[in-house]
Amino acid sequence: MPRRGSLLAYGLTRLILAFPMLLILLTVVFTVLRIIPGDPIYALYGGRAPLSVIMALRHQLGLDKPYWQQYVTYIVQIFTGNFGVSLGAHYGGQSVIAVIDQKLPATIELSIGSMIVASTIGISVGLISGINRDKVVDVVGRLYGTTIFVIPVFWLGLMLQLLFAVDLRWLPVNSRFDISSSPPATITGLYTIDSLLAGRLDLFIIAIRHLALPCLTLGLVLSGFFAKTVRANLLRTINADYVEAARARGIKERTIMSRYAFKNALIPVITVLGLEFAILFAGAVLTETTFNWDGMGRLLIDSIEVQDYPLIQGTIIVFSFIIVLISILVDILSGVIDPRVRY
Amino acid sequence: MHALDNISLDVTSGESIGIVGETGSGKSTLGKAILEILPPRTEVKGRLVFRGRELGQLDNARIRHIRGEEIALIFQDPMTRLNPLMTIEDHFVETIKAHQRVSRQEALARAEAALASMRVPESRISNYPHEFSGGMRQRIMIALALVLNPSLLVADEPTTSLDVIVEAQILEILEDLKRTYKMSLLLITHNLGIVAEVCDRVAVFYAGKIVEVGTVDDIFTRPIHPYTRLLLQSIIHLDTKELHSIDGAPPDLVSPPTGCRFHPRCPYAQAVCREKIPPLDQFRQDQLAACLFGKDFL
Amino acid sequence: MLPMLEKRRTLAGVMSWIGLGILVAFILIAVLAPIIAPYPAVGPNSQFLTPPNPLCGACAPPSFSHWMGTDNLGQDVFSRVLWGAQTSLEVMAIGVILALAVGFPVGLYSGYVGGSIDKAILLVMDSVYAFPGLLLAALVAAMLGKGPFNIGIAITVIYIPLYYRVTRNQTLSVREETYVEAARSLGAKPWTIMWVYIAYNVLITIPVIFALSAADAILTAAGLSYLGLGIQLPTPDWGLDLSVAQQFLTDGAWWTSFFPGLMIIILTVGLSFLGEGLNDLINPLLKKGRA
Amino acid sequence: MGESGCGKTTTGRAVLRLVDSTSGSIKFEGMNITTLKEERLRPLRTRMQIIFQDPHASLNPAMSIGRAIGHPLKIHGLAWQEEDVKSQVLTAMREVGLTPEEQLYDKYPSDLSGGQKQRAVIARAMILKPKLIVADEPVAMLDMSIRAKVLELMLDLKKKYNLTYLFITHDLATAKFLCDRIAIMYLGRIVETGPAKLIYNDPKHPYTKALLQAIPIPDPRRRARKVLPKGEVPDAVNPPMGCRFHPRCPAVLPTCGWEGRDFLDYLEERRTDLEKGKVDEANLGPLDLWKAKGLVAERQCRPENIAIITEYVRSILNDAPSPLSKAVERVKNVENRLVVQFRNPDPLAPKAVEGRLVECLLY
Repeated sequence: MPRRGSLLAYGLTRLILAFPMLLILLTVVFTVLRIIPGDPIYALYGGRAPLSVIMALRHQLGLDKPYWQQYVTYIVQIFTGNFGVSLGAHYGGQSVIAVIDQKLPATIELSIGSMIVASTIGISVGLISGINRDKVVDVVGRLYGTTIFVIPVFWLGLMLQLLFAVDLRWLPVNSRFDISSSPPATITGLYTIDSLLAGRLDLFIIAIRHLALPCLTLGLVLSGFFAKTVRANLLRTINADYVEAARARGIKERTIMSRYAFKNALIPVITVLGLEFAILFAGAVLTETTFNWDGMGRLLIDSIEVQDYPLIQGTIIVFSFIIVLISILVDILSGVIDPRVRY
Repeated sequence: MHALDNISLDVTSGESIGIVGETGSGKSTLGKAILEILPPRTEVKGRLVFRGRELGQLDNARIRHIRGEEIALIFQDPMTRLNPLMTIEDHFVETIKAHQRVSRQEALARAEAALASMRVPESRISNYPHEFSGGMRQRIMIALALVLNPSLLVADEPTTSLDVIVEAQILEILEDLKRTYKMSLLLITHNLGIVAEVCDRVAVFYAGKIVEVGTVDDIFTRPIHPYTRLLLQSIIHLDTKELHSIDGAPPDLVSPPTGCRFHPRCPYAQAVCREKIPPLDQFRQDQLAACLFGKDFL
Repeated sequence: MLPMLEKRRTLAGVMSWIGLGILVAFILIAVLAPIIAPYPAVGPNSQFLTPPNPLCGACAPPSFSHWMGTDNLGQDVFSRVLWGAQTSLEVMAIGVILALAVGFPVGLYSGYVGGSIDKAILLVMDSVYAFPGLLLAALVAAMLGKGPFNIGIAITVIYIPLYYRVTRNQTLSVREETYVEAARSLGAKPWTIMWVYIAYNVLITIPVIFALSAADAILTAAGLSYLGLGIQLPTPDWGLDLSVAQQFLTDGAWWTSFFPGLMIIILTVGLSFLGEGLNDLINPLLKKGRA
Repeated sequence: MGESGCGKTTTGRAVLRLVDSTSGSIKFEGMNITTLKEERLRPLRTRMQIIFQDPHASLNPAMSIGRAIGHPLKIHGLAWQEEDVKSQVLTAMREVGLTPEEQLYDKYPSDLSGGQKQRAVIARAMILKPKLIVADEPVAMLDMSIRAKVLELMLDLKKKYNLTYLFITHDLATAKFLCDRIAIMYLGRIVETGPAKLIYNDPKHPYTKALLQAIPIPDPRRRARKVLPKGEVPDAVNPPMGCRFHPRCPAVLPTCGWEGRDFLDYLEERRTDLEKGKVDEANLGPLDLWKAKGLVAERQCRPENIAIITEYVRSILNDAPSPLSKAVERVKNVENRLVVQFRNPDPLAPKAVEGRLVECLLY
């Protein structure tokens, strides 16, 4: 007879299972950066710098050693928190970790804001669509979900910029903060939180106004995925056998909808949340470019442009860590909500 | 599609009546029609009179109160009928509170009593549905149906997904309920053996219509309608000496045959059976059949 | 597959037809671009120019001779947009077809043999799948260099895990079907079972994924170009043209960004209509088939 | 024959080596095939075939009926010419009554009715002229009215080709009608086996008795109160000790294999009685304090109340059904643990009883 599994044991298992995933991601990064085209220094500087410089750089980075040695050093360095020193034009000489530390809060702020927009709009559209199955509202909702999801995020960003910033002048065009005012003192690095911590409502409003367009852009695109998932799940739960059984027991229709249909429909949404974050980060890179947002995505693209190889590697690795962290959180969250998940 | 057509059935208090029919005969639609929980856009015509009140004329709030409180329904597959995210306790408390103003303690006490009467350990009330076996879940479903003391229990293939011994256990529970609580039972099944063991009267369904109604003794020993006869013959039971089957396949209900719906498969069919819809006539005391030639089969 | 679309005029059917129509139209545009484009894709067509716009070089708003206007170099936007279809479809086709060619057999094998081989492949694929595709493609593209073929390869990397997952999951469920066990009981060899009994029944779910991933591939390719990591000038490409046009947007030159974006949207919306429609049509068929 | 989860389907598949067995041996035509390599087994597959429960699922939806029936010939290289294959297929289709065969040849499984599909599956099995057919619930998915016809077909084929059937079913009535010998399975063991007539007329094993009694009889004049085993079939991964039926058996003895878990089940069962449950709860606290391992059930107690609890456990054991209470060797205290120790069960082996083999300590 099945008994209740322990949530703690489940959480620990997920944590242990996440380790190979991280290792694989790190290996993929290693493979792409060092094995595919020979090595990064050749790929990035080949023909553009004297051979002696290249050789010296190669030696400095340990690229003249056999792959397995490089791999071991690489893994050891990552887990000891040593991400190396930037070689590029912008941040040359700075520690990679320090650079990332500056940029990460911007991306986190953008991501959280976008997730809030996406889940609010997406879940609402999905629920409304699902309840009114095959009615006009539903068709509109479905078309919205399908269409918004495939609109290029940078194009949507440009159009929103054009409308709200250039034409209507309601919101700032780009960047994280007004040039005329100085951002709040760094505590978390998130301008909204920091300004609230500093008790400066005016700065908070500036930060929110700057966040609005990028978050709306990214959130809108992402909401399509939410809308589709929620609708599909709601259609399933609304017709579920246990809903019919609850109705036969004379449970109020409102209770049935909220406790049986909605709640159960939102469970699978949690499991696709990990995937949503992958899409979100890809979108963030584009959105940061469109809105000149000084975050991790911009950092990665800039590093690729100036061929700053330690910084490229560091950025990608931090993204890997975040992805793995999110996948653990998502698993644990669904374990907390859904008793069947704890095996 | 006409799942059911011209159904007329009386259930008296404390009686158990069996509804038998093959897959697709519309028998399950009946159970849901009684509780008015058919899918939206389903049209129900006719009168459902429950203890002198016509259900069709009641407003939604009244109907909701009748569901569960006066008429309870248990289903075929107990595995999918409980909300996987709610504990058994939540199911009970919610059901009781949907009908009566009682404290949570009072509701819990009733739930525990109902569970205990179904031999489910009350210590497991805070478990989730997936932590129970199939037979246990069906007991929980029955306990959940009984906790409000309904006067009519509609059981829609309650044992179909269960093994034969557990099936027998559940059937005994149903019989006990009928005896101790004087509850009426409407048992929907495709298994004639179950009807013979549990029910007082039987209605035989074919293609969305009742073809014969009578006491179990009459139906099983001296059936009138050819379909009932052939159906009884085609059962393979322990005393079966030779095999019988009914030619052809059950009709689809989108375009059922004209006249008597059984005529294409009936070995006794005459030309008139194709045109004339046979009424449900009384042939013996308490035995009605919808066959134009019913008299010949007496 | 298509005859069944005719039977019911459901939303799914209509969506599929619209999507298919759009896809065919874009393929025609790409193939016929040399004939139908009024101007060459590269090089200024400045003879029609009104006085040069001081803010955005040789750009001009839409007019009778330039339906979608001209860009900062005086190139005809309409022509570039038509030629751009070639680039997009080429990159998309390379990416998606290669991904299918790798992901499908690997998924089929992995799902069929199961065990630790399957678990290992799955873990690798899932890890890659969880990673933001665009970032991975950007990285690969930066390493491989920039040309339509290399961009196609970079995109393939993202979609191999997708095809692998879909194929593997479907293989897992088909493998449990009784007819596969029946084939084994008949004495069929694993190869026969995999390709005669399983492959086709897995393949019917692929068109949906094919259409949806094609839409996504177009977006990713455009994104790469937009970031300056994809196709390089002067090759006509929607994403690239958009990124160039972006700097003139605040000066009011909306047409140079609007039309390339519109093309991307029409094509991706078409593809995703096709995918969604097929999904709604194929899923019930699969379910009905099992019942 | 047995209930779901008793392992009857696995047995059928193991006989054909579709699943591997962990112990024991399988012999086919005198040859031990238990560990035979798949390549060596393949030629033998022409002589042993299987018919599955779900005819729809046993046919590849992407293969026409004709191709599906003829495919075994190609797999085994028995016929290569298309016309040759087709003529053999058409013959096989006529044989199983799948007519008009020319028209049905190019149809797909989804175009056929359930009965027709099962005939196609039978034809596919018969085309190799097998000696043994494992039939796994071949009519369970078919409508009542069609079952009889498929069973008749199977009987005809048996007579005509002198086939051997291993007929797997949960339906005692069908088994009785069709089979010469039957084996009753419970939770992975055969509990009784012998000639069908003998077993149906006079079942020996308590489980067989319970099964026969449980089937509903379509005759209202033969209603009777039944003595049913309690509970449900337990988890096969971790089956009960000794006779696997002992926790449910109405005729159980103290030596049948009682173990620690049974004591926990007994405690849990007492909680279904409102009064006893309340008293137990007050004296013993929650059930999950107890752990069962092999012959032992035990729990930690505080030193000050271990004596009272031990006394209470003894008293409820006296209240228990006698086989259970007699099976307890002793209730003792080890340090701060209260231990309920069961006796070792008697060894269990199939015994010849009145013309059949029964695995039960009653005999």
